[in-house]
Amino acid sequence: MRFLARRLGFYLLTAWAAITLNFLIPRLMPGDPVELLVARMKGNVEPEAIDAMRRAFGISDANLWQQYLDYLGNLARGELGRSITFFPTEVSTVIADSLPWTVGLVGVATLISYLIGTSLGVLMAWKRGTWLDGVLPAATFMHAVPYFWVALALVFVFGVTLQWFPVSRAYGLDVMPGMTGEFAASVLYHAALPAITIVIASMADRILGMRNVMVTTLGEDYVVMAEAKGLTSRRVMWAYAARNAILPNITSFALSLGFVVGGSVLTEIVFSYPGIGSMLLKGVENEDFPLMQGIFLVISLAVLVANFLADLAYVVLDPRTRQESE
Amino acid sequence: MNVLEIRDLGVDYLSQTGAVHAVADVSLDLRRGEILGLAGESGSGKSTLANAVARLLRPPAAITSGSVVYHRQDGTAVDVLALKRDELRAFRWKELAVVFQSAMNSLNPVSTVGAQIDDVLRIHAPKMSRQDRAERAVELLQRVGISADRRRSYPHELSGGMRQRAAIAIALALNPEVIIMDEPTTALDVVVQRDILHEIRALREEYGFAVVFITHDLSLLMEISDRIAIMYAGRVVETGTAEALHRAPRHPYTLGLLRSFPRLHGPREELLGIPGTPPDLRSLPPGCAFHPRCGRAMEECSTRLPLLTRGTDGPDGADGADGADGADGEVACLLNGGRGVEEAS
Amino acid sequence: GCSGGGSGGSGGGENAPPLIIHAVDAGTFQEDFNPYHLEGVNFGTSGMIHETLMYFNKLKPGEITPWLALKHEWSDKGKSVTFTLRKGVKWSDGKPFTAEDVAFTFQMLKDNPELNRNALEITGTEALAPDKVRIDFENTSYAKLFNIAGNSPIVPKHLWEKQKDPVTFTNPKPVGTGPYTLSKFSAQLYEMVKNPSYWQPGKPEVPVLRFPAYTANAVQTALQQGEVDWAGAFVPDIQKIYVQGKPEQNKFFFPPEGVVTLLPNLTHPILSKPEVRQAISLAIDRDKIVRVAERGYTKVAHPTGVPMPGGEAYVPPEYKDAAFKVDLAKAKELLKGVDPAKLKFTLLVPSPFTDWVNAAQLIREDLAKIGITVDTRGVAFQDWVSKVGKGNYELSIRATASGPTPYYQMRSMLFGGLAEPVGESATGNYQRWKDAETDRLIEEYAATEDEAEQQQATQGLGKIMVEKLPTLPLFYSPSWAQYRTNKYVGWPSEQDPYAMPSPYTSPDAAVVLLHLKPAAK
Amino acid sequence: MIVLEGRNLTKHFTSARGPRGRLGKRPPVRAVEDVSIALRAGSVSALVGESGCGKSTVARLLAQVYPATSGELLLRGEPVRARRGAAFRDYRRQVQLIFQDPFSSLNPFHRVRYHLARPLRIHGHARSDEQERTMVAELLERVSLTPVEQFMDKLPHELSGGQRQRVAIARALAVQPVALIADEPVSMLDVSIRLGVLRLLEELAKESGLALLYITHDIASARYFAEDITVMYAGRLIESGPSEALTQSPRHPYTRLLLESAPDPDRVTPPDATRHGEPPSLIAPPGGCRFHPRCPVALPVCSSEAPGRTELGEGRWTHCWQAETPDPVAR
Amino acid sequence: MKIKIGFGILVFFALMALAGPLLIGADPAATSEDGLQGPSAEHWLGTTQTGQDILTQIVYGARISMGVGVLSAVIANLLAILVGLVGGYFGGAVDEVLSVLTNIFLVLPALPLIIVLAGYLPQRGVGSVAVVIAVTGWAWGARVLRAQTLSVRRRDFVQAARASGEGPLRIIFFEIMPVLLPVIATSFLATVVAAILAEAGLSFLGLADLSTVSWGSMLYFAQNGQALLIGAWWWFIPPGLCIALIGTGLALVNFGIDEIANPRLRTVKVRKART
Ligand SMILES: Nc1ncnc2c1ncn2[C@@H]1O[C@H](COP(=O)(O)OP(=O)(O)OP(=O)(O)O)[C@@H](O)[C@H]1O
Ligand SMILES: Nc1ncnc2c1ncn2[C@@H]1O[C@H](COP(=O)(O)OP(=O)(O)OP(=O)(O)O)[C@@H](O)[C@H]1O
Ligand SMILES: [Mg+2]
Ligand SMILES: [Mg+2]
Repeated sequence: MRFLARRLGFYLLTAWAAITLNFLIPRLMPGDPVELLVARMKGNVEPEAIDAMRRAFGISDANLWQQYLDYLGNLARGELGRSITFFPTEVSTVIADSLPWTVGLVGVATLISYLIGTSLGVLMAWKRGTWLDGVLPAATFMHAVPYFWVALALVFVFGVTLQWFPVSRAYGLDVMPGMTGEFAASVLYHAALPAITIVIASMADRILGMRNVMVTTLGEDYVVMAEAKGLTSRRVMWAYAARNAILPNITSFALSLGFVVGGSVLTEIVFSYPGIGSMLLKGVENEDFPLMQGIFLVISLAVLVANFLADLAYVVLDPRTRQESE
Repeated sequence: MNVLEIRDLGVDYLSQTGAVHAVADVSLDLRRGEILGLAGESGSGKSTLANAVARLLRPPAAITSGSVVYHRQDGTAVDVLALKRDELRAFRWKELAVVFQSAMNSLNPVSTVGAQIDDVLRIHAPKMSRQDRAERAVELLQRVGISADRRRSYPHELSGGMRQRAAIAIALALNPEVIIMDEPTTALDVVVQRDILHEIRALREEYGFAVVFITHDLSLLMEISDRIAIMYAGRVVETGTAEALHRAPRHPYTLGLLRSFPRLHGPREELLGIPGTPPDLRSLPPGCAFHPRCGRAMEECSTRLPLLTRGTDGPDGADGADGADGADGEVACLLNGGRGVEEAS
Repeated sequence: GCSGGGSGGSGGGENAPPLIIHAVDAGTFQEDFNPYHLEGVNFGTSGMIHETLMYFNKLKPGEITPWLALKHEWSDKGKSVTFTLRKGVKWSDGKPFTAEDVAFTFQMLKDNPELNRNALEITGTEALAPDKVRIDFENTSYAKLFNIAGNSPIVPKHLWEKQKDPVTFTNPKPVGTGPYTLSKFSAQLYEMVKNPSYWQPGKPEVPVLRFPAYTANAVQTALQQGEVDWAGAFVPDIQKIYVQGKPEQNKFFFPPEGVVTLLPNLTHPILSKPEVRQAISLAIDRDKIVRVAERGYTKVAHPTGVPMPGGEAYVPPEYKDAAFKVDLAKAKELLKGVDPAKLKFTLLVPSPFTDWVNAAQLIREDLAKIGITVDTRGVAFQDWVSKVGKGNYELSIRATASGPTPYYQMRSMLFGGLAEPVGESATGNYQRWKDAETDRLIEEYAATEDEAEQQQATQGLGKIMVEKLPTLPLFYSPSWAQYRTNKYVGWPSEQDPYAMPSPYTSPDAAVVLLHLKPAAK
Repeated sequence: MIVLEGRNLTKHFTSARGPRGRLGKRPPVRAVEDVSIALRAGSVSALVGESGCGKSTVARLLAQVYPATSGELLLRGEPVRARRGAAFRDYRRQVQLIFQDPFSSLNPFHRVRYHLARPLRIHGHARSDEQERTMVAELLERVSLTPVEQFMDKLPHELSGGQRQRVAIARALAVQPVALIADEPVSMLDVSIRLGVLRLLEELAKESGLALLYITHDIASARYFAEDITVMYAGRLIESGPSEALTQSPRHPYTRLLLESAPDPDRVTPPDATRHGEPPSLIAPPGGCRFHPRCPVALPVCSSEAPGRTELGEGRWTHCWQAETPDPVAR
Repeated sequence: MKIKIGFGILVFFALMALAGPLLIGADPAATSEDGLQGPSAEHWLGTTQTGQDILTQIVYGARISMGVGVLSAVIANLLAILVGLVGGYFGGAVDEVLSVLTNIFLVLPALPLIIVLAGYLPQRGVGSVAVVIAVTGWAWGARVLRAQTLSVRRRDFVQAARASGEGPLRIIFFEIMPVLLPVIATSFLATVVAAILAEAGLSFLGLADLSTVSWGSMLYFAQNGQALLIGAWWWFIPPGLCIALIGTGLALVNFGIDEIANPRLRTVKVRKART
């Protein structure tokens, strides 16, 4: 528990750092979202209207400290401001609309990738010297492939050439969102390729990480002992070796979530998935800093929460942490 | 009489720079109910031998020759090296159990001691009820001096001595005929070590299993074992009863080892030690591997590989082996009238 | 918030198929139908739902169609305008459309400068009669007629006056006078159905419009797979991806909409020399740029910069047939007097605009031939906006928006009043052209209602463009429109440019929809 | 002559990672409590005790690897206070430490020459390359690593354990100390090569007049190599005396237990078979005499009050309430 | 074996990046009128829509992509070494602060942060992109190095060096750092991969300098030019493949290093144990 309290403290500190960073970055950087907007709206806006708009977007000239306090205050009330791109939609609304898609897609895909990757890693370590070693070079290769390239390749093969899967959007044009089976089926069908992308691109890390730890674990005395005890291979492999090997992998998995989220941003963009990644890019392109800040904050907090969950899992899985701290 | 017979066992570690002959032509008998001590310097192949017998070798280790035969109580002989997977699983722990050097490392850190005993019972005695298994676990732990409530403790919550005891309790779970103990007390204090040695002896009296006790501490072996085998560079160079070895070591290496230990009691003896360093197993000196360090080496020693035989003389010639004790022992040394073979290469 | 109701609330269009439209790239839609919002607003809000007082056809400068207003009349030297409204028009909720609504709309713009994107200097509004409304301005506003009548959608007073803050009002259940009403909305798709009580009887003939959300990428696939009927997308290889060997069915029309020019920073000592600009202009092979960088989708600009065809009346007669020609020899000749060491410029382009990046590359190659070293630098869009706005650049490429007449474009390109000092953000005239003659012509145009006089002034500006090269026109920015004729016919075309064909221009898109007829089976 | 002396040395570690106590403060590890020890020139003293009883901590306190919580150090009778600067460097020059594990006490990346040359340079014994070379050669010769040329350019992994320990010793000697603390210098070595290293240390003490502290858990080897032995238990000293006398007639029950427990085939009577329990925790050490929970002859007073030092004559002393009784309870 | 293949790949790409442009000599951005040609004798890897030669672009792109990768890995690892070794060695308050900082950067999602940062970058040159990537990418290395330093610091040879009077800086850089070289190498190689991927991602999003040819910007243009839809596989396959291959090469070398440091990881051929 002490361990968790300590971690919680750390996460709070990190969250504060993320929030502050979030506040500072757009203010330390040059650029003016309104000018951009006008530039993009070629001719639809008279330049004379800029000032009024600036006011509407809540761009303030107050001193930095005051702005920071206001920002924290708003945040405490859950207000993230209004998006500039989607003015006057609240950033929180934009996020609320897009987050479920990302959480669903990335969450499920990551879970799948973690399960498959970990199992494969365990198996590969266990069956060293067999044909399974052949997966290794493939995994090495996949480990270094950019997410978006995988996405592009999948689109090319399964979307454009074979036309098995839809290559964009989150559900079909002919269904309306609702709690219907039709809608659910459409969502799953549309999520197939992006999910496969994330699974493929992030699985290699899990395989390699798990394999390495597992190989080391397999050399430990307690595994040899378990084998000597005449336990079944399955039991030795999972209850003794994998169970221990997973521990160091939990933390690295949690930390790698940041990368997965990053990668899925790219994936979402390729697949026009209406998730948080597409929104982030939109925000960046438009220098829509309320939106960017909001999204970055949400992503950071999500990763923090995931890390905290991983810590929890660690505590549950590793009796040693329950007593001593770290 | 013999519960385990090892014949001409050879084990190599294969590597790119050539095979390491970690165990070469080892023949040993383990008698029912005895404690056989196995001593030798670090790297002499003790653990490798033990693991080979328990079929625990992993690549790159490979058994290159020999056989290991286990005799059941009912007289049937089992070729250990030829056991199939299922047979092997049954053989392990029911017939032969292992206790490793460091109990911290040989207990699964994420499950309780009780669960680790339970694990064995569940696999090997599937008919036992959960209740019975729990009772048995408590009984075993109490037998080695751990209170019943420690059943729910994780290994890290136990002290070193308790862990070692727990490991022994696990080994006892199925009343095996043979327990191999690979340096079970090296990591412990002398006082705790002493306690555990007592425990082992007492348990042996009670259950009647045979023990292969591996350590590099010869004086410890002399106290606990019935018979002792000394290994050097992958070969057994001398065997004999503890007493005979203590009184009249016949191989110069055994003598050297004995004379390397300072004694606590009695007069201060001069310590001899052994000059030089242990050989590289990849390129052993020809002939007797010990000859470069042997003060009494002869010409022949560098060309002829001595075989393990019942020798007649101790290295000092004068001491001689007397009667029954000596007759029981074997030595691989040309000085002892031992026969040798001409080195092939 | 979608108002259920199947596939067409009031089955006016019988069995005619829905039209799938892609107007702007969007991953998702926000539920925003406030026509005065900039980007957040969903396309179709103005035009299909909320209509303007008049319709200005940009492809035929000067062609103005009465819409909600039948006519207008200036008074007080252009500081006041009175509209006579069409009678019998109804809001889609059944309430009649009156002068009160128009007055309310403009009053709202006056009260909420945040919504007043046309920067109309409104001083007051008055509904003179149920069909007559007057709007007063602070200054002469002849030149703003387009903004007033052609670009300010009218909203219903009876609903909007209940809103506390029209600035953040998202108008989720829009009620307009237009040919369509919103029937369904979800983050990925919204649908409009025919307004049964529309004031143009029998119209529209397209019963249902669907707007799926496509990103720039997704729309390409959609086009290739025939998912959309009408799109305004840049397609890199239109023959392969879209036309697919069926030019009679899969049509496209990319009329000019504004002009892309090479901006020389006139505060730069070398670039301020007319002969240098002349030489640069002579060296650039615009045909090749159009062919390679622009994939032949557009045309080389007329030297005046006036969009052609269509803008003939605004071009000085003597330059009617002028065209850019490459003449390296003459270019070199012109550069004789300039220190060759100083002929080194960086050319700033926004790197996401890949066609411009390619064009910059070609310009670099061309200018190298006459001894001018150009370093092309691709920068972030924001960075480019800020640098060009503040005049911190040497050469750059930028598009100038078009308006209902070439004057709007000329003013934005050349008006001295827009030339801020270097370091301050300008909103036009980025090259910082300062010329009394130019400013006089622009003011002349703004001070008159007379079309002929206006054309005269614009011709003067065209002359300056050709002779003094304040900025170097390259090619027209194309307006993108792909449409299929398998479901509906009657689209605008080069032969019949009755409206901008792109689905993203409003209210033109509504005009197009009103022209469509089901294709013969 | 007493060269180095520690008086009432105490070391409490407040570990950064240990569990917290009730008030959120981490309890200290009382690794060493009130230890006084003196090293004489030209003689070998031994410090003996179980694993974890604080031997290494004493060694490190003496070598000033970390500061003592309380107590003082005297070098040639002068109190030592400096913790940095020239004076501290000077202390380092006088007192050197040899580590238990020859496999980890040499940096695998540096050659033998580097290991020996660095201390020479740091302490200014060698000022030119030439000088450095000859001094390194001399050192190697002193620890019998010959031919010198061959060993000079070897990397640690090319050496056997005994050779590495010799290099470590040579490195300590390079500093030219007056006191040398050897922290279990042979426990990681094979039995057969231990002797060589121990003999070397013995010789150095005898010949160069070094004061040597030999730390070990093997009381038998202390009997052979040290002139006097001090026994330590759970952070405290419990008995000290000339090695022969101490091992043959121990006075403290713990020393006796230790001697009994050490394996010895020559033993005449087998040791008794009672369990002795586990060594105590140093975070919450038993009150009074720290040995009382395991002591076969404990008195009630043992659990409440720590026994003081009882001088037994002939340089022997012990901390035990029953020190006066020669053999507390005859068994 | 692995390490050899890995090195082979790396050397190949390094040569390509260093010598390739000299051999080819053409301008990678040069356009021509034969756009979208498939691979042919004239254009080995075909051309882009604007007729740029893809092989030339790949060769020049290697410079930028690998340059950014290496540059940001260098910066990131310098940071990591500084923070990790100093924190790990000195411990105490310095370490607390540094490790909290490290952990913060570790859990903040890097790519979104890079995207946000790059979105604001005024200059999107190679250097600034590399810096942004480095700033967000050093933490992992620092953490690993700190953990290693903590354990190496307790190793006897460090204590011995201290006991013989070495100063802290010399201990950090002469005693500890050499021992950590395999770890540093591993972390360096891993950061190179991460940086190349990050640069590609940024370019692909159009957030890097697109007027310089890098593999990422090639992919950006390929994507923008809908290479997929028009079946121009020769346009988008090679850059992605190059990135993946370099990554594979680096990963293989890394495995090699790992295997040297930890022999257990070696793959072994199982031989039939006994005849
Ligand atoms: N995996 C391996 N690969 C190569 N050689 C090995 C391997 N494991 C052990 N060896 C070698 O085999 C020989 C015998 O090793 P073994 O572990 O049996 O010795 P030991 O007598 O048990 O030593 P110790 O007393 O140190 O435990 C040693 O020389 C060792 O170097
Ligand atoms: N840096 C430290 N921080 C916290 N506790 C420590 C530290 N160093 C040693 N200790 C604790 O102090 C006690 C004494 O340790 P020390 O290393 O001195 O024992 P030792 O007698 O040398 O043991 P060994 O025979 O195992 O070397 C142990 O309980 C140990 O856990
Ligand atoms: Mg062993
Ligand atoms: Mg110690």
